[in-house]
Amino acid sequence: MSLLAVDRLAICTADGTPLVSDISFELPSGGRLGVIGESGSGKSLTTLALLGLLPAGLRVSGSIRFHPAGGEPVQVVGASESALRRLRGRVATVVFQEPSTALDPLMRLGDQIGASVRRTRGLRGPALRAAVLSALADVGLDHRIGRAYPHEVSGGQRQRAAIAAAVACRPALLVADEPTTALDVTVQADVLALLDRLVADRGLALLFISHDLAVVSRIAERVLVLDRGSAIESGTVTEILTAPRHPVTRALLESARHLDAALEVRQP
Amino acid sequence: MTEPSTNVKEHIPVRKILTAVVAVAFGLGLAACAPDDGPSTASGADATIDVGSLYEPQNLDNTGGGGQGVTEALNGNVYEGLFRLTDDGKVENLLVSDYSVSGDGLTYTFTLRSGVTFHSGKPLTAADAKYSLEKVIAPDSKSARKSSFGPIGGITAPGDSTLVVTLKTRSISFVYNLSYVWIVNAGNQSPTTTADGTGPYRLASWQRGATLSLSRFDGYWGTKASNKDVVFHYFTDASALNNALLTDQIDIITSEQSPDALDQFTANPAYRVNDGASTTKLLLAFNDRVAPFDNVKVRKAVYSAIDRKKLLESIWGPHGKLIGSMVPPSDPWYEDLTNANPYDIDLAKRLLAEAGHGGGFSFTLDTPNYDPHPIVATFLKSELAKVGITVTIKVISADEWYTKVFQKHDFVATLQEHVNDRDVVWYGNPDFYWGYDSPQVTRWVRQAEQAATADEQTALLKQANRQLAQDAASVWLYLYPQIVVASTRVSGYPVNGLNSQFYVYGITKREG
Amino acid sequence: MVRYLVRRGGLLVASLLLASVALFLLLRVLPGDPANALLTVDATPEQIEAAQRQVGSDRSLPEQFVTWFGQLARLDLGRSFVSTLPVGPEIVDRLVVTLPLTLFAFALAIVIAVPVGYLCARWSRTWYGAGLSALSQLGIAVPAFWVGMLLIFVFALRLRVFPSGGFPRAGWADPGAALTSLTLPVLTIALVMSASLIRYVRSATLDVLGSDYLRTARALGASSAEAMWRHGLRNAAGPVVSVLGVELATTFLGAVVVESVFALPGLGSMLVKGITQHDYPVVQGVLFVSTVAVLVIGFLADLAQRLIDPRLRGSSPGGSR
Amino acid sequence: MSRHRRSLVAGGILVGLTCAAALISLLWTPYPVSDTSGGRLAPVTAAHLLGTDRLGRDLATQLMVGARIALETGLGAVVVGGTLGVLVGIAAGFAQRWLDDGLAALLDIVIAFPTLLLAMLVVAARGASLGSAILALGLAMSAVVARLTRILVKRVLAQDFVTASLVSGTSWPRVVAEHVLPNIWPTLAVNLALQFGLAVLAEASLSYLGLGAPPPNQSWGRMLQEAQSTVLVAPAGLVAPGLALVVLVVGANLVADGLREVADPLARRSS
Repeated sequence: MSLLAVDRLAICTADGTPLVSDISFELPSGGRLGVIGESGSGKSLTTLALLGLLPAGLRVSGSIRFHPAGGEPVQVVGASESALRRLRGRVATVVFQEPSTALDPLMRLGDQIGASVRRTRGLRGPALRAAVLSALADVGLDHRIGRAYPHEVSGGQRQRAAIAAAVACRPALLVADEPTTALDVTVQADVLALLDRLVADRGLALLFISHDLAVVSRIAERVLVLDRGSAIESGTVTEILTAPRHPVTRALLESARHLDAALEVRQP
Repeated sequence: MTEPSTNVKEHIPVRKILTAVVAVAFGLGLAACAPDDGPSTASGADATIDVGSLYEPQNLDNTGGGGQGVTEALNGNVYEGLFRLTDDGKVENLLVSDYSVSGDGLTYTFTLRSGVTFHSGKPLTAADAKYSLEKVIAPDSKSARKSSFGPIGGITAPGDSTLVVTLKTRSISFVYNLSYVWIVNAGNQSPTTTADGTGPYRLASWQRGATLSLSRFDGYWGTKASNKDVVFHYFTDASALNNALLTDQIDIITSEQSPDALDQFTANPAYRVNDGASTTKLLLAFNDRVAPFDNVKVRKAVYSAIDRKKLLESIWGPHGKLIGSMVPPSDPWYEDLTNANPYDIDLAKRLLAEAGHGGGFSFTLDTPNYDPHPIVATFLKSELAKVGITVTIKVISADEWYTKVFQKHDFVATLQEHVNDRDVVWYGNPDFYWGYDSPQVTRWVRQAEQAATADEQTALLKQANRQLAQDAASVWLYLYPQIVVASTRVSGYPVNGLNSQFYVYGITKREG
Repeated sequence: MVRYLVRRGGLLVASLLLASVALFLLLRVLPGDPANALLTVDATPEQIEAAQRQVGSDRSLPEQFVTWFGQLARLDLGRSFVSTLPVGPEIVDRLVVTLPLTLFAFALAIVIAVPVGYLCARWSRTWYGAGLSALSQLGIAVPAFWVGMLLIFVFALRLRVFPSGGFPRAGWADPGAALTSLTLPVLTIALVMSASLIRYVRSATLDVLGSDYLRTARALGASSAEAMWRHGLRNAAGPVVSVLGVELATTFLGAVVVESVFALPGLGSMLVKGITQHDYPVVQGVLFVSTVAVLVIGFLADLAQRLIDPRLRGSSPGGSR
Repeated sequence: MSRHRRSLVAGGILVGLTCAAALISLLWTPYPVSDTSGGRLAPVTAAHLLGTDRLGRDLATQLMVGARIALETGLGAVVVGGTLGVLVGIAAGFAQRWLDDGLAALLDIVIAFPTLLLAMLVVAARGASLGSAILALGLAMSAVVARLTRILVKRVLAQDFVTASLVSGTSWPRVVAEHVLPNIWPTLAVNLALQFGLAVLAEASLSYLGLGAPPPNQSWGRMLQEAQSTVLVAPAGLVAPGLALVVLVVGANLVADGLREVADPLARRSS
């Protein structure tokens, strides 16, 4: 039984303009799926739909089913807010693209991590403090960073803190929505490595969203290619890299190669 | 699984807001239930009378710039003079028991009433009277009456109860003028903020901008006041004042200045509108020195071109009175001169033609920016247009008026109100702002003041008055009404309010 | 923080000095002779001279300024030309009315504006939300004195629930009566003021509702109410607090017209009277006290913002605005 | 029809109503302005749609004439305040260091004082007249406009292409004409439309206090002040001028909203 099964997912605006149509995929426990597409391909909307976080006014149809180990299956489409709340954090969490806005600018990083741990794991007092410290340590941050505000630390540290907050909830699935796009190239690799390690260590499933095929190919096992709201191709990383069938996929592959080439020039 | 803690947190903001809303609502509700600060329910001798007025004292010293308000609140109530001007205009002894005048009319000997004490407990002596009179004529005195005491030559207090005043020239109005002089405690160091008089009330408190309260003085030498407390409530806006009476916050308005509001009181049986005698005249004052108003015919033409009756009715409805000269009916030398310059457009046109202005002319009217002048100017503009005269209305502030018109005489015509009684004598002063210069009138006015008898004075001033009307020295548009509006619960209040005084000691209040 | 306080305090004092000089000069530049306010139509030439001596219009400007500033340094605001009474105590007397009026109105405006503004934002996509917004925006287009007149007409003249104006003789010694007399004025100011506040609250709430951190919190399992309470409120408070400072200052002086409608013996009516009578010490005194209030309020609003927002604590005062 | 279009059209209609009344009043009014034939405080009838005032003048006529005063004040103040404010704002925008800091602090202090207060001082200095009111409101407005302009100018100047053209020696008047003004006018227009409404309200308050345009100019604020004392006898006088004010100001605000969304669709959310 898959942890997450998405079937014929479609999203449209209130007046019926389709934004995403007919997307289906499955993700087993511990599996790693990369979702790739240009901006406007619908990948971010899909991410938000998974956790029922779409803005009001958008209509969703199809099926999104979570089946966590040892729990009841949950149908996200049409679910009540309280059912979704039980799902978010405990079953699946998200790391967003822009760490400078995704974190509350007025709250210390440790407190933000603490808030989600407290909420999802019910910890209090010294246990909570210990959990926050270990979460920081897990992402390679000094414990003093917990006392800092987001604007006081670097972009990479912010993203690590965001990852810490997400992973400290002990979910079964981590959704990473372009987690490295906003970062410096040098930091990107570190954060990617961190994600890779965390997911492996804890046996998390990973849904990795990106426009960058090169990045996706490093961390994912399977790839789903989106274009203008529809899934156009899917397969293992090797399949996609070696035998892309769709012209859009080929274009993505081209641009990734260019980038790689450029990177290699810069990092001898 | 739901965590109860999460739910509790969700409700905190709502609960906080609710608490705040309830607290505010409760506060307002409490306020709504609280008793009004309006007229107290006590009646008879324990009553508090709430008086509404537009004239707050500037300070409490009538020789130190206290203004009209301090006369209204304190004159006769807290302070008393040697003489009293009654509400019907008679002069009677107050703090003097008797007085005598020498044969040449130059020495006045006053005997003070015995057993009179100030509110502070100090007995009244002639030294206080001397001090009080000197205060009025002192160099820094701001008393409006200062100039009328010009003839005083010397003041002495030969005994505790005897005051002697010698004059340089005869002054027939001397005793009358003394009714405006407050006898104050010579020992009071701060007369601008405290009051120590001999009247039926002592000053209880003065909250600037809001109220001035009087309390009955139990050690009063004469008949005790018929009520316990009187509170003057001050307003800067006539509508707010009227609303206060309509909502029972006050019992009585000393002087109604909003003609439009009268309808809502006359129509309501709970209020009485009292028409009293007034001394306030509205003038279209020409600058008689300069063309075209140095020409009598032009002045008379303008006078005849204005329908004063319609003007008065538009502004005051059935109230107020037309006058034909500077003298109001309450002055002893009053004569009805309203027909000296009748409303007659043809006459006006004829006079203009004779004066060489057959084709009309135009002039600028300096109009003070406060009521009723702007609206009167608007009216005059449309009236004079009918005889070919174009009026340019120039609105000026009171400040400009004093500098430009009053001091520099830099104007052609202006509007102004003159509030005092017996002020026709200003036409005897050629240097006054309107520049009326008739040697004859000047002589009559001087002779009148030095007359031996009141009859002689009256005859002379009547003569002067007729001459003024004939010369149309100014256009006397109308006499303001003096309107006291009161709740029918109260009675015994003065209705004439001569010279802004307002005796409150006779006011009583019914229950209910 | 200490350095900030010292710098900001210095700025405050400098502004005050500047404002006091400006005030003095501004008033002296006005044409007209304050002595005229002391005259009646019966004034003699001798009295006119005496009046000019009393108000000091016969002395040179620097002389007048030195006198005034010397007094000011001793916290003495001088004496009114017209009444000859000291200005300071009268201002204190009148603050007793104006201060509660301002603060109550301010508090009520917040109590109205925060929930309404929040709901306007929350319901921004619905017809009733749009209706609520439109209705509240009507408040911006309504003159305060008209609202006051209508309230008087309905609640004082017709229903007779509240007095039409004035302030009780006993003042705050009779809190019931004092509160009653302030109810309609407070309501008038609060209604008008809340209209503009609602705009700010709505816009701040919309910003917060659309923010990424709120979405993050929800993605990590927070209910929308919890996310709003824990993150939204604080973040929305920052911009609103800075506006509140300006609004409070505006209300403090903007009460002029409302005080006039309700015949309240406040600072506003004192100022109007002072201006019409050219009573410079009164105008100077009131404006000086108001300037102090405005600057102090601005300082407090700044301070509050810094306490709310750690990002501001590093920067210098007056910078990055 | 999109939302901003609706705001613009609705606002245009409301402001247009007032303009129409003002324009028509130049050619025709129900009665001559100073015609006092109506009788004192006549009730609302077909002959006098809003009744008459105490001098017997037709209130509907005065309302139309009042529209003229309101528009004159509002537009006059916007012209004065806009010109002065933009000039000062551009100067401050180009100024550096202490001059900029000083100007910014000064503007903040001026803005902290309510428009009405500044206006009262100007009126005290110049005497009550329509000109004084326009000048006073314009001056008060100019500080607000100047602050906004300063911020907008700084924002434009910070952009690379502007820096580039400054570095390459373009004179600053040309930079203002070519880059600054075209970039800032949409936001300024929105603000001026809002300021127009505020000026109309402030003029009404001034007139109410007796510090506005003197008679025979019949401003709405003055009509309200006069109606206050006859409210129990003739309530129409209290309602009509107030509603007229609301119509004009709501109209101006709607126009501003519409302009904002036309000029800057991205700002739609944070209106």
